[in-house]
Amino acid sequence: MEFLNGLVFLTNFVIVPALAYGAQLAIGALGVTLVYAILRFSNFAHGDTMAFGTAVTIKVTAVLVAMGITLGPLPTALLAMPVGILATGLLVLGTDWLIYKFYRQQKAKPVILVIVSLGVMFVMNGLTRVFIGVRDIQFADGARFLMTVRQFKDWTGLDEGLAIKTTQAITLVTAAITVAALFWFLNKTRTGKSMRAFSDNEDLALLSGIDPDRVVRVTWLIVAALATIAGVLYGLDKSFKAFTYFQLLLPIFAAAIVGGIGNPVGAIAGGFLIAFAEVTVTYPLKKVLTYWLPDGMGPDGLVQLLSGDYKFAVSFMILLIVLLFKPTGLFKGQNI
Amino acid sequence: MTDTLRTSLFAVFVALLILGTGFLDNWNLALVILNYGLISAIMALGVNLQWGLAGLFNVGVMGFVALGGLASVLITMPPVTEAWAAGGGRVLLGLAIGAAAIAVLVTVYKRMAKGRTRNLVMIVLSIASFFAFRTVFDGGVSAIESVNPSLSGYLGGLNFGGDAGRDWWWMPIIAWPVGGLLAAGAAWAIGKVALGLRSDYLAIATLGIAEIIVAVLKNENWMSRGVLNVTGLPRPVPYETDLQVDPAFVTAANDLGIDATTASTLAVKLLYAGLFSVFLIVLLLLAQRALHSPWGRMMRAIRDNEVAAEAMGKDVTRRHLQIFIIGSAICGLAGAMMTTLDGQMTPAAYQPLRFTFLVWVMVIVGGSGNNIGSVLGGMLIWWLWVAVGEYGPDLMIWATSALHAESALKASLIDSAPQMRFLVMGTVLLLILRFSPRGILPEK
Amino acid sequence: MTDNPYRDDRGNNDRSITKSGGGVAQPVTSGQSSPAPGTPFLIGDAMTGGYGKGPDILHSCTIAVEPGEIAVIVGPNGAGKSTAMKAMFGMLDVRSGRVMLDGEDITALSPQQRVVKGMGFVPQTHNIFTSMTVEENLEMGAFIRRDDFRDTMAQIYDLFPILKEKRLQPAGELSGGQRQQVAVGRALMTKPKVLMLDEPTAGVSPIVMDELFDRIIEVARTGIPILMVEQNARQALEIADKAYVLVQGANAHTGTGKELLANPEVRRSFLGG
Amino acid sequence: MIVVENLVKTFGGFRAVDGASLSIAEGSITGLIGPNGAGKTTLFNVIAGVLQPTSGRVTMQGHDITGLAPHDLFHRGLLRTFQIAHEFPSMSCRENLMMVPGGQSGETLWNTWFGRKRIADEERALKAKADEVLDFLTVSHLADHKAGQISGGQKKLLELGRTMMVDAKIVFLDEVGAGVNRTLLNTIGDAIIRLNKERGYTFVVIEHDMDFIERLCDPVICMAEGKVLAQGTLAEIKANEQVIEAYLGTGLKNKDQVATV
Amino acid sequence: ESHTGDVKIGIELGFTGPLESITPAMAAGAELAIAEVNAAGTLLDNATVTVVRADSTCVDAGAATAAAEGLVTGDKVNAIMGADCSGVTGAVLQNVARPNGIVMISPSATSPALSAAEDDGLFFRVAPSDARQGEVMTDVLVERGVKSVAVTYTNNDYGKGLADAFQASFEAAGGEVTISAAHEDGKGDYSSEVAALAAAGGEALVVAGYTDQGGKGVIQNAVDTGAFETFVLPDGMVGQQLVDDIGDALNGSFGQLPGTDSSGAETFLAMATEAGFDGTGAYAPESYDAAALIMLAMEAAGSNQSADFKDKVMDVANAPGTEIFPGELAKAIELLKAGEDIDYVGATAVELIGSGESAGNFREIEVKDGAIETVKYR
Ligand SMILES: Nc1ncnc2c1ncn2[C@@H]1O[C@H](COP(=O)(O)OP(=O)(O)OP(=O)(O)O)[C@@H](O)[C@H]1O
Ligand SMILES: Nc1ncnc2c1ncn2[C@@H]1O[C@H](COP(=O)(O)OP(=O)(O)OP(=O)(O)O)[C@@H](O)[C@H]1O
Ligand SMILES: [Mg+2]
Ligand SMILES: [Mg+2]
Repeated sequence: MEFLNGLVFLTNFVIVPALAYGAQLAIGALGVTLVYAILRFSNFAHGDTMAFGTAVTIKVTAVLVAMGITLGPLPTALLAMPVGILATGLLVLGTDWLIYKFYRQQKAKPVILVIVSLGVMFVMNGLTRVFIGVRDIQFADGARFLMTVRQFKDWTGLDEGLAIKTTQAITLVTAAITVAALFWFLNKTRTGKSMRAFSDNEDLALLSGIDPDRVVRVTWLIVAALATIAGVLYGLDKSFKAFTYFQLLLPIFAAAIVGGIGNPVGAIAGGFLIAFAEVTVTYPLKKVLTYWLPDGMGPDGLVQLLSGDYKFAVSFMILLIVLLFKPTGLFKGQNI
Repeated sequence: MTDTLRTSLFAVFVALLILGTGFLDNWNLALVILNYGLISAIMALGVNLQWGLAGLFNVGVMGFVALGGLASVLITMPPVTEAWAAGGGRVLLGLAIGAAAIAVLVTVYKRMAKGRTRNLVMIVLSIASFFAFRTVFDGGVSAIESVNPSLSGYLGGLNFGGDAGRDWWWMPIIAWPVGGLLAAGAAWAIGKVALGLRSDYLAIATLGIAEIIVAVLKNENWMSRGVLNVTGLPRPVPYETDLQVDPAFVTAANDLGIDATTASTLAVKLLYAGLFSVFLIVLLLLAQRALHSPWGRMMRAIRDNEVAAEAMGKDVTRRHLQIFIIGSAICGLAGAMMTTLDGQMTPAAYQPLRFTFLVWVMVIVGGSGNNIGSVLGGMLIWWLWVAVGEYGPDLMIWATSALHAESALKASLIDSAPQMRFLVMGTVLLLILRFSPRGILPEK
Repeated sequence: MTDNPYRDDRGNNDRSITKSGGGVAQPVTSGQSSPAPGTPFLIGDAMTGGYGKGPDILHSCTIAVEPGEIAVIVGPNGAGKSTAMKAMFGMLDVRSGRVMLDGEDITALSPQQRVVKGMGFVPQTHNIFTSMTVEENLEMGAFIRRDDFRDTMAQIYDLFPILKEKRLQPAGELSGGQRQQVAVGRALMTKPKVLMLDEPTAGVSPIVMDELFDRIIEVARTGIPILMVEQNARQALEIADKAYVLVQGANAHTGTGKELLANPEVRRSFLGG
Repeated sequence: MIVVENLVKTFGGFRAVDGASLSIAEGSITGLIGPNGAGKTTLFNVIAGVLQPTSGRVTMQGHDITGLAPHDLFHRGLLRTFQIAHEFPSMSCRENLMMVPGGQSGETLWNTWFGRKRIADEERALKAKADEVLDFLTVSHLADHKAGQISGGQKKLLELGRTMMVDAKIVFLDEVGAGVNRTLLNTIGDAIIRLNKERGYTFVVIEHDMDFIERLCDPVICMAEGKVLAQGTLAEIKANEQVIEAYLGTGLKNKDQVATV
Repeated sequence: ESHTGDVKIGIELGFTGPLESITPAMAAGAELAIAEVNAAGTLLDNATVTVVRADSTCVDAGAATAAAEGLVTGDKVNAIMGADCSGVTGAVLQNVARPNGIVMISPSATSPALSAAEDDGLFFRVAPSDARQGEVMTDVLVERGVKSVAVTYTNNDYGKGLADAFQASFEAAGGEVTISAAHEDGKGDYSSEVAALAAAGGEALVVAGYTDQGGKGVIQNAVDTGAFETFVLPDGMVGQQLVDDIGDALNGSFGQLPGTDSSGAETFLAMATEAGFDGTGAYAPESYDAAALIMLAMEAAGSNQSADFKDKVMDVANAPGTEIFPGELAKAIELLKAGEDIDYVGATAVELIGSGESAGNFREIEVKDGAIETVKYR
């Protein structure tokens, strides 16, 4: 009983949130990794691409809700998401046509592209804010919980409760589907393989009859979809704010890198690693230990590995430690 | 267009921007821009040495700048004697224990044979020393932090000049190179560990280290008051308010036909500008000489192809470390200057966007690999950064003047004018890179 | 240090360090082809051009090959042999002159359109996908093919048995000669109507070189024209039906392989005595 | 000069060099041949410190040099070229050569600031030397070209040129000939012989061109599958059944078809 | 130089950066006061007040200084309403306002260090001091019988200052603070913070943050996971938007914010609603008051020059005199013109003490049925 209580407590506060957060980071990191793997630069505009996709989805959701169309217990935003993906797809394709294409033709160094993406980030950032404002927006509707703390307690009779939010469940399911689809696409389809070839050696891809424009187009569309999905899931689970999405860039990059940038498996592993690191390293074990240890032996202090002040720094420390022992990330980076 | 012509044109253009701000708007603003511009230029120079010359992708500029800021506090603030008495010794002892522990750990790691015993010993030792360190250190820290927490609660600095350190007005100028040294020390430690990483990994590692440095500055209150900020840092130049009541100055100003207030603000800024320029010019000179020498050639070779450079007898690791330290030291120097100019240390101000990415933009737009280019790029981009915030809203009002006065669109557009800083900044950046993808002054 | 001496770009595989800016080949962007009857099967006719905005490398250089023929280009280093090949493949703008394939003017076609038209090319350098496995490299060679290419692949494995052994290894980890075999294999996978090889035998061992030449002869005799740059000129000229000597971007000598082999001046200046 | 004992280098499970033992006599020009993938380049890389050996030992003039860093070996007089050219693409060809000599006083920051006179003198000498090498390689017109923008063969020449910039004790040449025009290759061969005779350089040459090997090398070592298969004069090697089967082959089978036109 | 003529007020807030989501309402609050005075048209010699906005970015001292320089030496404003974050406020004060002798009134900078800063009598603020609020919050908790709390604060000088002050006072009163953990604003995910807070436990969670920043994120997460049921909300956290966003779960939570037993706050709310912005937004009422104080002090001094009216700010803010509430600025101007004293109360019960900071009368609130209700005044 005591043991179960401790376990439930841990699950409720550590495992479930970290899983959901990890999945959101992972999908974000997949987008970054894909751009890196195929177009060869670290895309700083990714956070703002996510913000844009989410913003469009929010607007469409509002329209749908106003028209009385909802998804019942599921958030209406899921219904609006395809529109968001489409709009984001158009945006990134437009951006590519207007901006990135030129540098590709010039065979510019990637660092130039990185800085260009910084410029794109500024612009998208501004656009999104002008478009939807800087405020905090909550757009999750439908049933909030799959299971609330109270329900769980009544159901099991335990002292501790376990809550599972609808959005958390949706996040995990969507993430699984997205990742599986992406993998199948990259490794099994002709287009997917041609994308990898393009990323490896552009000139030679040309000589093999691969149409570079098509590869780039497809890449951007997938990236737009990943960005929107990640953004919407994140926004549903928490809330939407332009600034937050920009800030998300750091953990997303950390996830992509720690897993091995350019490697989709790595992006996923990295997402979960960063999420779990954030939650666990500063987690005080006091209460769990009180449950698990024999009576009277529970600790007085918080039993925290590191004080919460350093939470943010800690996830980077994990990153550094991983890089020290695996200098190219958990899964050897760079190629798909 | 020859290189020299291009360089001169660019220099003249940047000068015109600043002078134009002075003539068309006001000189105080122009000089503020100039001063921060000079500091940005120094940072850009540091980054250019690392990236443009050696191909080191350091995205941790912010951390070194912050360390420079810390040095400014530690050197220029007067010491807090009560705090020293309360826990200074204990904190120092704690730090000594920490340092000793690391030394012991490193020795053990080097001496013992690989294997499970070593791992075990390492783990036990680290846990033990961690606890020893925390026990001693934490006690000292809480003693210090409880000394008048809302106003001090930290150890203060080393400025024994009277009047809150103002009598030793020259301390800040000493603090700047010390900021460089502090950053250099950190760079040495970081470089030892991280320079083996591939470029993107080095990038994220340095980014992370910078975040860690800032986190430390935010949370170690005993050192620099953390998020509570240290204000009122002494300056190397006179105070405007003092000048305004100095009869000699007032007469001099009146003779020039400027009112004393304006004259004082301008004078102070000019003095700063002079000081910063001296540092910038000396650094630029040294950097130029280094670049156009066998040393610069060796660095470029290493950047071009590490394996081949190594086979040609160049010690790539050592050289990387060397330039990493030098570049970081320059960033630290600039950081110390900036803190002095701000007059306060605000750890929350250290945001990667401002202190890392903006500096990178400066380098790339100016022309990576070209010292003069990155210096001028620093001034240009800083001018833009300010100008867009300054003139953006006016532009927006002007742009929307055609719209109906009451229209909601107009109102919302004007409201979002500050966001235009990002939009315009981005657009300008994209335009510059579009028409000169290798920067305004490309590496020759 | 990276563990892989071949990957000299700091393992970064990005263009940041090693690929310098400027002077890059600008591929032709897609245009239309037009009929050009009465010309050889493949001909680069009076081509003049260079890299980016740089000076002309080729000066009115003409290279042609007919079905069933092996044409070999030889010449000193830097003569423009590779440049001529790239020009014929649309990897670089031809400023004047034209390229014709099977009675069509293809000067304006992009490289991938030329691939579709049946041209196969093995460049001199950067001629494999280093991060992809050997097998995937071959698959990419067959990218434009919609039919079943498994037997072609089997043929290539027959020709280069080592590749079969290393099938699942990233091509970047192969030895220099093995990489060269992958590169040739990739081009053969296209089932091209015309095959262009830039120094296919550089770095391959004598036994493989013989195999390769044998195979090239075989392929040519099935009617596929082969255009080849070779520094191993003596052997190449022996099997060549037609040979060009390029010097400084211009045709210096043209003739059958035997003729050039017999020409003392050519021997002394370009074939090493 | 160099003794390699039982050297093993594995990649994952694959033994690229599999217990090779050989010794290279001082003052010789040793040829190293063997089928593609025999492990020749890997052997070079291990000796030159680019790769760490899995096991085994390398000594140079009696000193253990196993696992030393390449830059260390350079200063001990061991130079090498790369099979796949490793030029410095953004530097001019002349600079590619001028950067080679070690211990230039201008490589110290202090001197770049305050020892300008000395540097200038050194540079002048270096430049003359570099131009001489470029001239020898018949590429003096490329002196100011960026090395990234020269032809494949020219890059190989530059690769060779670098070894001529300093006084080496032993030079490892990894297929300098591949992609180099044969007339020029002959000149290069002459130069190697001259350096060997006049300055006493020891050479180890990987090459697939038997004519070149024949002209230069004695002895010749043949590797296969990571091991030393045979060693001796070229004539002996050429007669070795195993070598013929694994490496030399018996010539074109389709010879008959060549004459068709 | 003329001592009359038109009036320019600079509003310098972080329109971009971490506080960008609350600054629009703050600016709107200040502009509401200015519009009110302009509508009356009686300030000084029938002067019109114009507004110049500038971006403090909240964090970048360099940009904030440059922006202030633009306001003061470029636009020649007569006073600055701002800045928002303590860090940039200090920089602007020292680098621009003091050298040029310009009055600054900050609506939200709470750092105690600013009290000690040399300001030549130019700097004021209407936000309460952290120390005072810590005591009030302790009183509230003690009265409600809460013995142990967990504390989370936004990691800046406001949050840290308040959390420290509170902890000291609460522990002195015999309460237990199980954990005092910082959270960073501008992140979306606060599960790790809540995990730590929950593990430490406590009867209630004190959240020293901002309504739509990390503070909200923490509460949302704590509600979802059932970590805490009662939340203690200091001034930065009291806002209707928060109550609406979190929903029923916030019922029963309580807190305090500056205010007296006056109708000021409600009046301001109504005015804000009419003007079309959220009057409960953090520091929006303070911004109204800051701007009003600037103008009233000018009227009292009969001059728009900082050097003249800086000494009048305390006079108009404090008793004796007729109490002035939001919406009564025109009346206040009349009274001042008539030579009478006023005591500006405004939306947040302004009472300036010491070197010009809010004395800190507090209003205790509780969330009931989705509305913020006043419990009593302290
Ligand atoms: N990094 C690596 N990872 C895995 N296998 C490798 C790696 N490098 C080389 N190999 C393998 O080791 C073997 C020896 O390669 P090496 O380059 O030494 O051959 P070589 O004798 O130089 O051949 P060539 O004449 O073709 O240059 C090859 O089979 C190659 O596939
Ligand atoms: N990317 C490039 N940019 C600019 N110039 C180039 C580039 N590549 C080659 N060149 C120049 O073009 C000329 C011809 O080069 P090309 O590669 O065609 O020679 P090649 O005949 O193939 O020589 P090799 O036998 O050495 O391969 C050379 O002088 C070289 O300097
Ligand atoms: Mg060539
Ligand atoms: Mg080899």
